[in-house]
Amino acid sequence: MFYRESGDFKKTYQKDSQTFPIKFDRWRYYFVMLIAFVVVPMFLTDYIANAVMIPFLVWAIAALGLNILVGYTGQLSLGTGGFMAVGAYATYKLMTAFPGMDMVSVILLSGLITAAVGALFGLPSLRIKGFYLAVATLAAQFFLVWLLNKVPWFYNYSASGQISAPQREMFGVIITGPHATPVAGYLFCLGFAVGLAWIARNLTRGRLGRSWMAIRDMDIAAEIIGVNPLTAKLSAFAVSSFFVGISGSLFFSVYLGAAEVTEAFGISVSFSVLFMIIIGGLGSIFGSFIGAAFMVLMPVLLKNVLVGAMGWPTDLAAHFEYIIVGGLILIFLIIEPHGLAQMARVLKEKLRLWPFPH
Amino acid sequence: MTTEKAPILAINNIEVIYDHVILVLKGVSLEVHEKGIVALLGANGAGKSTTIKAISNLLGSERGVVTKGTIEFEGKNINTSNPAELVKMGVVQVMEGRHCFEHLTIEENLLVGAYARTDGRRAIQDSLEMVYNYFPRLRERRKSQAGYTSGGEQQMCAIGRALMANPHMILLDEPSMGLAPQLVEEIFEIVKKLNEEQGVTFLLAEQNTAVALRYATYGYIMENGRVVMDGKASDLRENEDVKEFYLGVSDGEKKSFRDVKQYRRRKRWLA
Amino acid sequence: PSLSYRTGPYAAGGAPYADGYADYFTLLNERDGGIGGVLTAVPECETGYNTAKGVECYEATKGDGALAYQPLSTGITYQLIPKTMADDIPLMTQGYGRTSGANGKVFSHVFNFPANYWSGASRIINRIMEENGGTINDRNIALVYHNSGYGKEPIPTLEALATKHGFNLTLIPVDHPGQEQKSQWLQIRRERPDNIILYGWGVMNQVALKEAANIRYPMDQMFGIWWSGTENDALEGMGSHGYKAATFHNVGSDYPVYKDIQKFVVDAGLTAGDGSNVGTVLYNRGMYSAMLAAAGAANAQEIHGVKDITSGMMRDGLEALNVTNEFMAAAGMPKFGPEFSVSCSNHGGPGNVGIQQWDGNSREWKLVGDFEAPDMEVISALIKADSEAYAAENNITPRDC
Amino acid sequence: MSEPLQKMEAASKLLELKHIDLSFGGVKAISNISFDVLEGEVRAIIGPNGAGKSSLLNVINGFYHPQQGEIWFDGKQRHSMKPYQIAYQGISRTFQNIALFKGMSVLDNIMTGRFTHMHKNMLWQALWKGPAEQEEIENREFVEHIIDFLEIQAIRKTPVGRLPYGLQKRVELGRALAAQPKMLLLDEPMAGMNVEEKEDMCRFILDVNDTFGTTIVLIEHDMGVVMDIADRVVVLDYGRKIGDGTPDVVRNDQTVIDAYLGVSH
Amino acid sequence: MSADFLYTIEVILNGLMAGVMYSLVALGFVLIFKASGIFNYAQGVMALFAALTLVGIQTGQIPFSHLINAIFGTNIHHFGWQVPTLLAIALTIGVMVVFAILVERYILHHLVNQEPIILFMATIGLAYFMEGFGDIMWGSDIKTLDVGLPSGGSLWLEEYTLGWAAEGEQYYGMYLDKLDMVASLVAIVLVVSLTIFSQYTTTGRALRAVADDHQAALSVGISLRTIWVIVWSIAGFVALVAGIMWGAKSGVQFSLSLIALKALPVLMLGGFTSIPGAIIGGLIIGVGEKLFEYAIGPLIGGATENWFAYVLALMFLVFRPQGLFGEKIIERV
Ligand SMILES: Nc1ncnc2c1ncn2[C@@H]1O[C@H](COP(=O)(O)OP(=O)(O)OP(=O)(O)O)[C@@H](O)[C@H]1O
Ligand SMILES: Nc1ncnc2c1ncn2[C@@H]1O[C@H](COP(=O)(O)OP(=O)(O)OP(=O)(O)O)[C@@H](O)[C@H]1O
Ligand SMILES: [Mg+2]
Ligand SMILES: [Mg+2]
Repeated sequence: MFYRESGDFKKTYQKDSQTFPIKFDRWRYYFVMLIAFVVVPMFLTDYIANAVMIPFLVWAIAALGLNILVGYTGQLSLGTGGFMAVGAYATYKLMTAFPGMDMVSVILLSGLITAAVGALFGLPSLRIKGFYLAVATLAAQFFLVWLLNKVPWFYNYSASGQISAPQREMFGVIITGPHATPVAGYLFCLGFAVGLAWIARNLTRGRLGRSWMAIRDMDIAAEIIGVNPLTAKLSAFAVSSFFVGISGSLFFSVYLGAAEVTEAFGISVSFSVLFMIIIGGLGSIFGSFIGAAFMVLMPVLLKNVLVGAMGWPTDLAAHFEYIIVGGLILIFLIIEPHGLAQMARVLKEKLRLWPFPH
Repeated sequence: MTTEKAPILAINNIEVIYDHVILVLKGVSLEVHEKGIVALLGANGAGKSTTIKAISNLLGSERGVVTKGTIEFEGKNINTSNPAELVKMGVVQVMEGRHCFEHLTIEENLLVGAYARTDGRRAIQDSLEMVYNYFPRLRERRKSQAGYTSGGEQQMCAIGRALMANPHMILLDEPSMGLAPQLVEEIFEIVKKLNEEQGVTFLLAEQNTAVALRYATYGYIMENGRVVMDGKASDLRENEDVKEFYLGVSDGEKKSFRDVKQYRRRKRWLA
Repeated sequence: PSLSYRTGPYAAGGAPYADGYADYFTLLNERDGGIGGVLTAVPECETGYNTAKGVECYEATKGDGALAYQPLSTGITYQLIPKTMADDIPLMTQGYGRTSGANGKVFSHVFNFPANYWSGASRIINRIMEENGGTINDRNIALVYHNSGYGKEPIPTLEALATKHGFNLTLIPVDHPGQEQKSQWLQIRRERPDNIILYGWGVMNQVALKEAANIRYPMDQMFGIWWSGTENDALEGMGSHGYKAATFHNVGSDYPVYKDIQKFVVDAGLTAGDGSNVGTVLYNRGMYSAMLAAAGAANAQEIHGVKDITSGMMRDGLEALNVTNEFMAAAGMPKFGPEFSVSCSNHGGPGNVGIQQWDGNSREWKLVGDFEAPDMEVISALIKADSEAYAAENNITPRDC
Repeated sequence: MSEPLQKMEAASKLLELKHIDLSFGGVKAISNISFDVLEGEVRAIIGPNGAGKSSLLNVINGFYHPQQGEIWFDGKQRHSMKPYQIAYQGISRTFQNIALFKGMSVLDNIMTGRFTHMHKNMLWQALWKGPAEQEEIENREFVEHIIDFLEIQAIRKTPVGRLPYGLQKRVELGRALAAQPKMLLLDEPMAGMNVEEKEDMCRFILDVNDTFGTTIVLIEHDMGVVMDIADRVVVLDYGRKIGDGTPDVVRNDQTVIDAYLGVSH
Repeated sequence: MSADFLYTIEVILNGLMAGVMYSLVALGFVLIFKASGIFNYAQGVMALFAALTLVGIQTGQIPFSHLINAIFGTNIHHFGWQVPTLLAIALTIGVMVVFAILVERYILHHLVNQEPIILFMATIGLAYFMEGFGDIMWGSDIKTLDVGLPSGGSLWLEEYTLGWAAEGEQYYGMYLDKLDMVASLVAIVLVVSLTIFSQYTTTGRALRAVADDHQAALSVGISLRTIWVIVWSIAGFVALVAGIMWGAKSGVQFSLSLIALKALPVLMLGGFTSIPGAIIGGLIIGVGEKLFEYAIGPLIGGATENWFAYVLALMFLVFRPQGLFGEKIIERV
């Protein structure tokens, strides 16, 4: 009874296709935005920003990107780590080669470079499908990491192949480097996350998004309807890599500040982003965010509870963390295989029917 | 049919919900007597397939649950028996929409049908021979992967596979779908033959009402998750409403499909 | 705080180190009532050798008055260098991390004394020279390294040394995790390098030593860096007999401090781990690092004349550190490591490195070469170049000192 | 002269197949089949199971490539083309085993049918506001007409996976119609429907044929339907053509009766 | 014969052997994929867990000792007895069967008829769980596994081939590792018996049916429960074999679970559903990556094996998208 859609008639198609057709949802959305942009910065500490909020936003962007590829287009990919690395190294090269370039351009350019690389590695998807494709994308993952590790030009010939983000500012506010305030980094990432989510939403509700989903649900039928699989798949790879590249770029420049390709962008990164979208919900933008929140917050929370509050030895706590996260993944999947977003949807439907059970 | 004899299958006021929220069956009861052929009729989405899946307990794999009511087979409650147990008890389902094992050849498909049988290789071989005799087309295509056979061939394969289990009772979900007209007749002839010669009981969901009522002994008509009418097949056949809405005959004569533009039938009862 | 890793692919190496580190501070607290009367707390934070977790750990702990960080991972070190500099907290990386951090002018908060990857490499080359009558001209030396930032560190040094001494260097990378090294060892078997230098970590070490034994490579011609010279690595026992490794601290548990640890920590049931690691190489290393940190803290108390020091004071204390044999003896660890002193411009000390050798019979490491200075001439130049490049990239004006 | 025949004479050939051969490994699915489809007619293909009817549709819309034979569409000969290119030429179809996009709503499925009519590029779409939205709304209006026409307003936003079989078939027809094709290929559109629903489907098909002049090629096993609504019928058996002509002709052809019909309908 | 030629032969032979080692891991994947369409990410962790359990039982370790110590402040770790190898192996197999039953009961059972990616995800969750669980149960230190397997190069072969090289060339004889040879034998036995099992038995046919369509399999009376318990038990056994072989090579420690990554290209090249494919894929990958590293590696800086294995598999896939022996992907409308 709380959740009403009756009495909420749409008179134009424009209104009908808006993102939050129900008034209550729309207000809630404005409310969340208000909190994110105004309230959170007021209470941001170094720890919350660097251990929780910034990683959450960065991972959410990566999850959005991967969700476009896996959730919307059905092309299983495990190359996320490699593509993030491309974004990060592109950023490093751009930052050091053009010290004057502003950060937004640097990051967008890094995204574009990654998009090109992504489209290139998307080519096999025209022939290879399903898990075979997933394993094939590992080729991209390993090759890119090897390449970035092997060619010293990418890390400006430093001894160990580490890259560090120099300090850069925008409008007089320091954004990268150790002297950046948590609020600046947070708002910078938040801006990207919101903007990209908006773009993702636009792309997925229009013609292109439908062609992706058609390919996902039944590629043959899609082709017979007129969807060119080549453009659909490659555009998905490119857009997805664009997002992932930006995420890698922020990951390196704003979040970590330094990175080394074999450590920071290994295969485990690919898996954890995949986790996020499956737990959050494949083919759901909202799901990308809650998936990322889950995977970032859960370990931090567990750690703080087990070690901080209960005083367990760190190793026991860490092992239990694995057990609990693994167990939760299983429990969520069993309760709702389509992710947290679907769970929220079912809940909504129940709410709509409330107080009647059906 | 004598009412004293306990029915072999009795469904008592069941309710089915999919995905926690979608209520599909709203209290369905029906009975099937030993050696009967019972037809389950109704429009699209009436809940025929759901009823059948509730019996064979395949609902779980579609995130559906029976929330109310009981299902009894030979006097035993089978609400929670798993499908494998049911097949052992002799209840086999032919699923709607073919569901062949795509990567297996036709022959392998049929042999898998005999998985739960324990009466030896010979008997299975005999059944295989029987199925091939019913469907000569399958014999021709026995070495092809089922995924590459035509729609009708797959349908035959699915029915043949169920026969391989040598069942007591067969739940047939739309057996005639996609089959050529003379094959439809043949299938029902097979049903009749098995029923008469081997005493197999049938519950079949069918859209081809005319044929179904010709062969069935009893019929249930479902609308919107409820049983709205039931009766002996012969009675149903004569019922005016059934005639008009399910047999396409009104005022004693068949309408041409070309004329439907000017004329639309509308159901008179409310579901 | 000590950032440790007791999980993940390198857990077996991380745990004993963290134990040693923690146990030493426990000892100080139990036996001496802390440092200068102030109880120490060493919060441990699990990183799983993962850089992102390292940042989380750093942010989680830095607010609680952290005096110094022991990140225990080269990757995390790189991450924390700028952050610690901004937060004015010293970063202690004993025998790992960024080698050019030794340049205190640029890296004001990094302390990588007493030895680093480059001095290790140089010391190994020196040792090979010693064993071969002072000349290694035209000798073939192969570097088998973990294909990551850590493993690549010694390459510039070795290349510089190769030009200087005229030996031939072959580079043989092994990818993480390194369970399968057939190609690498077949290549070694074919080319028969006169010496092998091993920069490995985790499972890579065990497999490398095993494969070396399999192809019957003369073990005493093989040298590891200290991260390849632990009990875990020489698991095979006799197979690795004679294998040598560089080290910057002594081995064994024949020191007074161990009696105290037994008494105050182990017997009191206060060990960080299950106590089974006491006396192993990595435990010793952790304990040694802890001792240096404690020394720094004590120094700071002295310099600033306060008991409750800040991280900035801690830095000053470390910068004035002077570790002599007497000092070590007083700490119950006579001759446990090289003598060295730290200055404003030099955070690495002279980089003296010893050599230990595996005895397959008794299954233990033995020190067979004293803590000796590496070829500082070569290394200093490299350090200078690398740190200046960093300074340029990050707009850091080197301090005057 | 009956009405269909008049239509035939006036119209030109929209599609012509000449001597098509198609085989898979050892299986000959189609052998030497020629036939034509006139502009604006309802052409039915019938035949026993496995005769090669679906395969023939697959040839027409380019999913199978015949080993031999020529295909002429709209006055031009076709040389190996991809299915999506053929869609742009104005052929759309429905499938025997429903091939809807399971994860999408009814509306989105039908909107996907408009794919060939939408052209705004990725950048505009990313921005949404402006041209992309404009285009979306125009096409949405068209789709709403189809939804009204097929009487599926109520399920507009339902995910198609949840719909009963019959409605799915209807949505699939909607998706094919949305492309405004010159020629519509229907593979057993009425399988699994009862009389009432079949009547509905017939009505839609005939309406489309009448109002838009869409040419229709139809595979169906219900002889009642075929004989009533088709202008001409072609009969296949084991990949061969055994009959071709008006329903009346086919109905009384002895070979056809033997091979397929069994009894005269 | 020239030494170069002999070296090439040696690289090829060693590549074959390395490939066999990969295949041992890949086999477990294939079994489970074949029987349920599940891509079992946890296979690597299962190998680790099996090896840990074997060592633990063999050396009489007390399970969960670390946990017990932490809670009760005790200091226990070993029972103080040694279990004979064969008995320990048998007990470990028992543990793996119990594991299979638990997996079926608490996970798979609830995920019947779900999309492959969901099942895949579930196995990742399982892998996480077992990673933590295995460590807590047996501790995360490195353990040596000693079941009496030989190791080291074969001296006999080395001497026998020593004289083969042309006069005046440096040649040290052919090198083959004895452990690898044992592994090859074991692999052959495994592959043959598993092929027979899956190809010629009723259960084998049922496995393939289950992989195609869970629902239809249920409807013909195949008990998914039984099938899955059987298959996961066998996969557990294969994991144990792989764990023993790799554990003997590198000690039993966390990294053992990462060998899964070496099995993936093998899997993809051989086809996810083919048992012989796993072995042939292994051989091709083994030889391919070793030869590439031998011939091209030095030119481009080495450590190419990780990615080259994948690229090699990718090249095969472009021509056969289902792998060399995989079941053809059926595309029809
Ligand atoms: N998996 C499912 N999830 C949600 N709803 C479902 C599911 N399966 C069926 N339904 C709904 O249940 C209702 C009954 O479906 P069912 O398949 O039983 O109908 P039917 O009588 O067999 O129809 P048809 O003649 O088309 O086969 C339909 O409205 C359908 O939308
Ligand atoms: N891709 C393919 N590979 C192998 N055989 C095929 C393939 N497609 C069709 N066939 C075979 O060609 C024959 C004709 O198939 P088709 O699907 O065209 O039959 P149909 O006339 O549509 O029959 P139905 O009425 O049963 O749908 C069948 O025997 C089928 O097995
Ligand atoms: Mg149905
Ligand atoms: Mg067909």
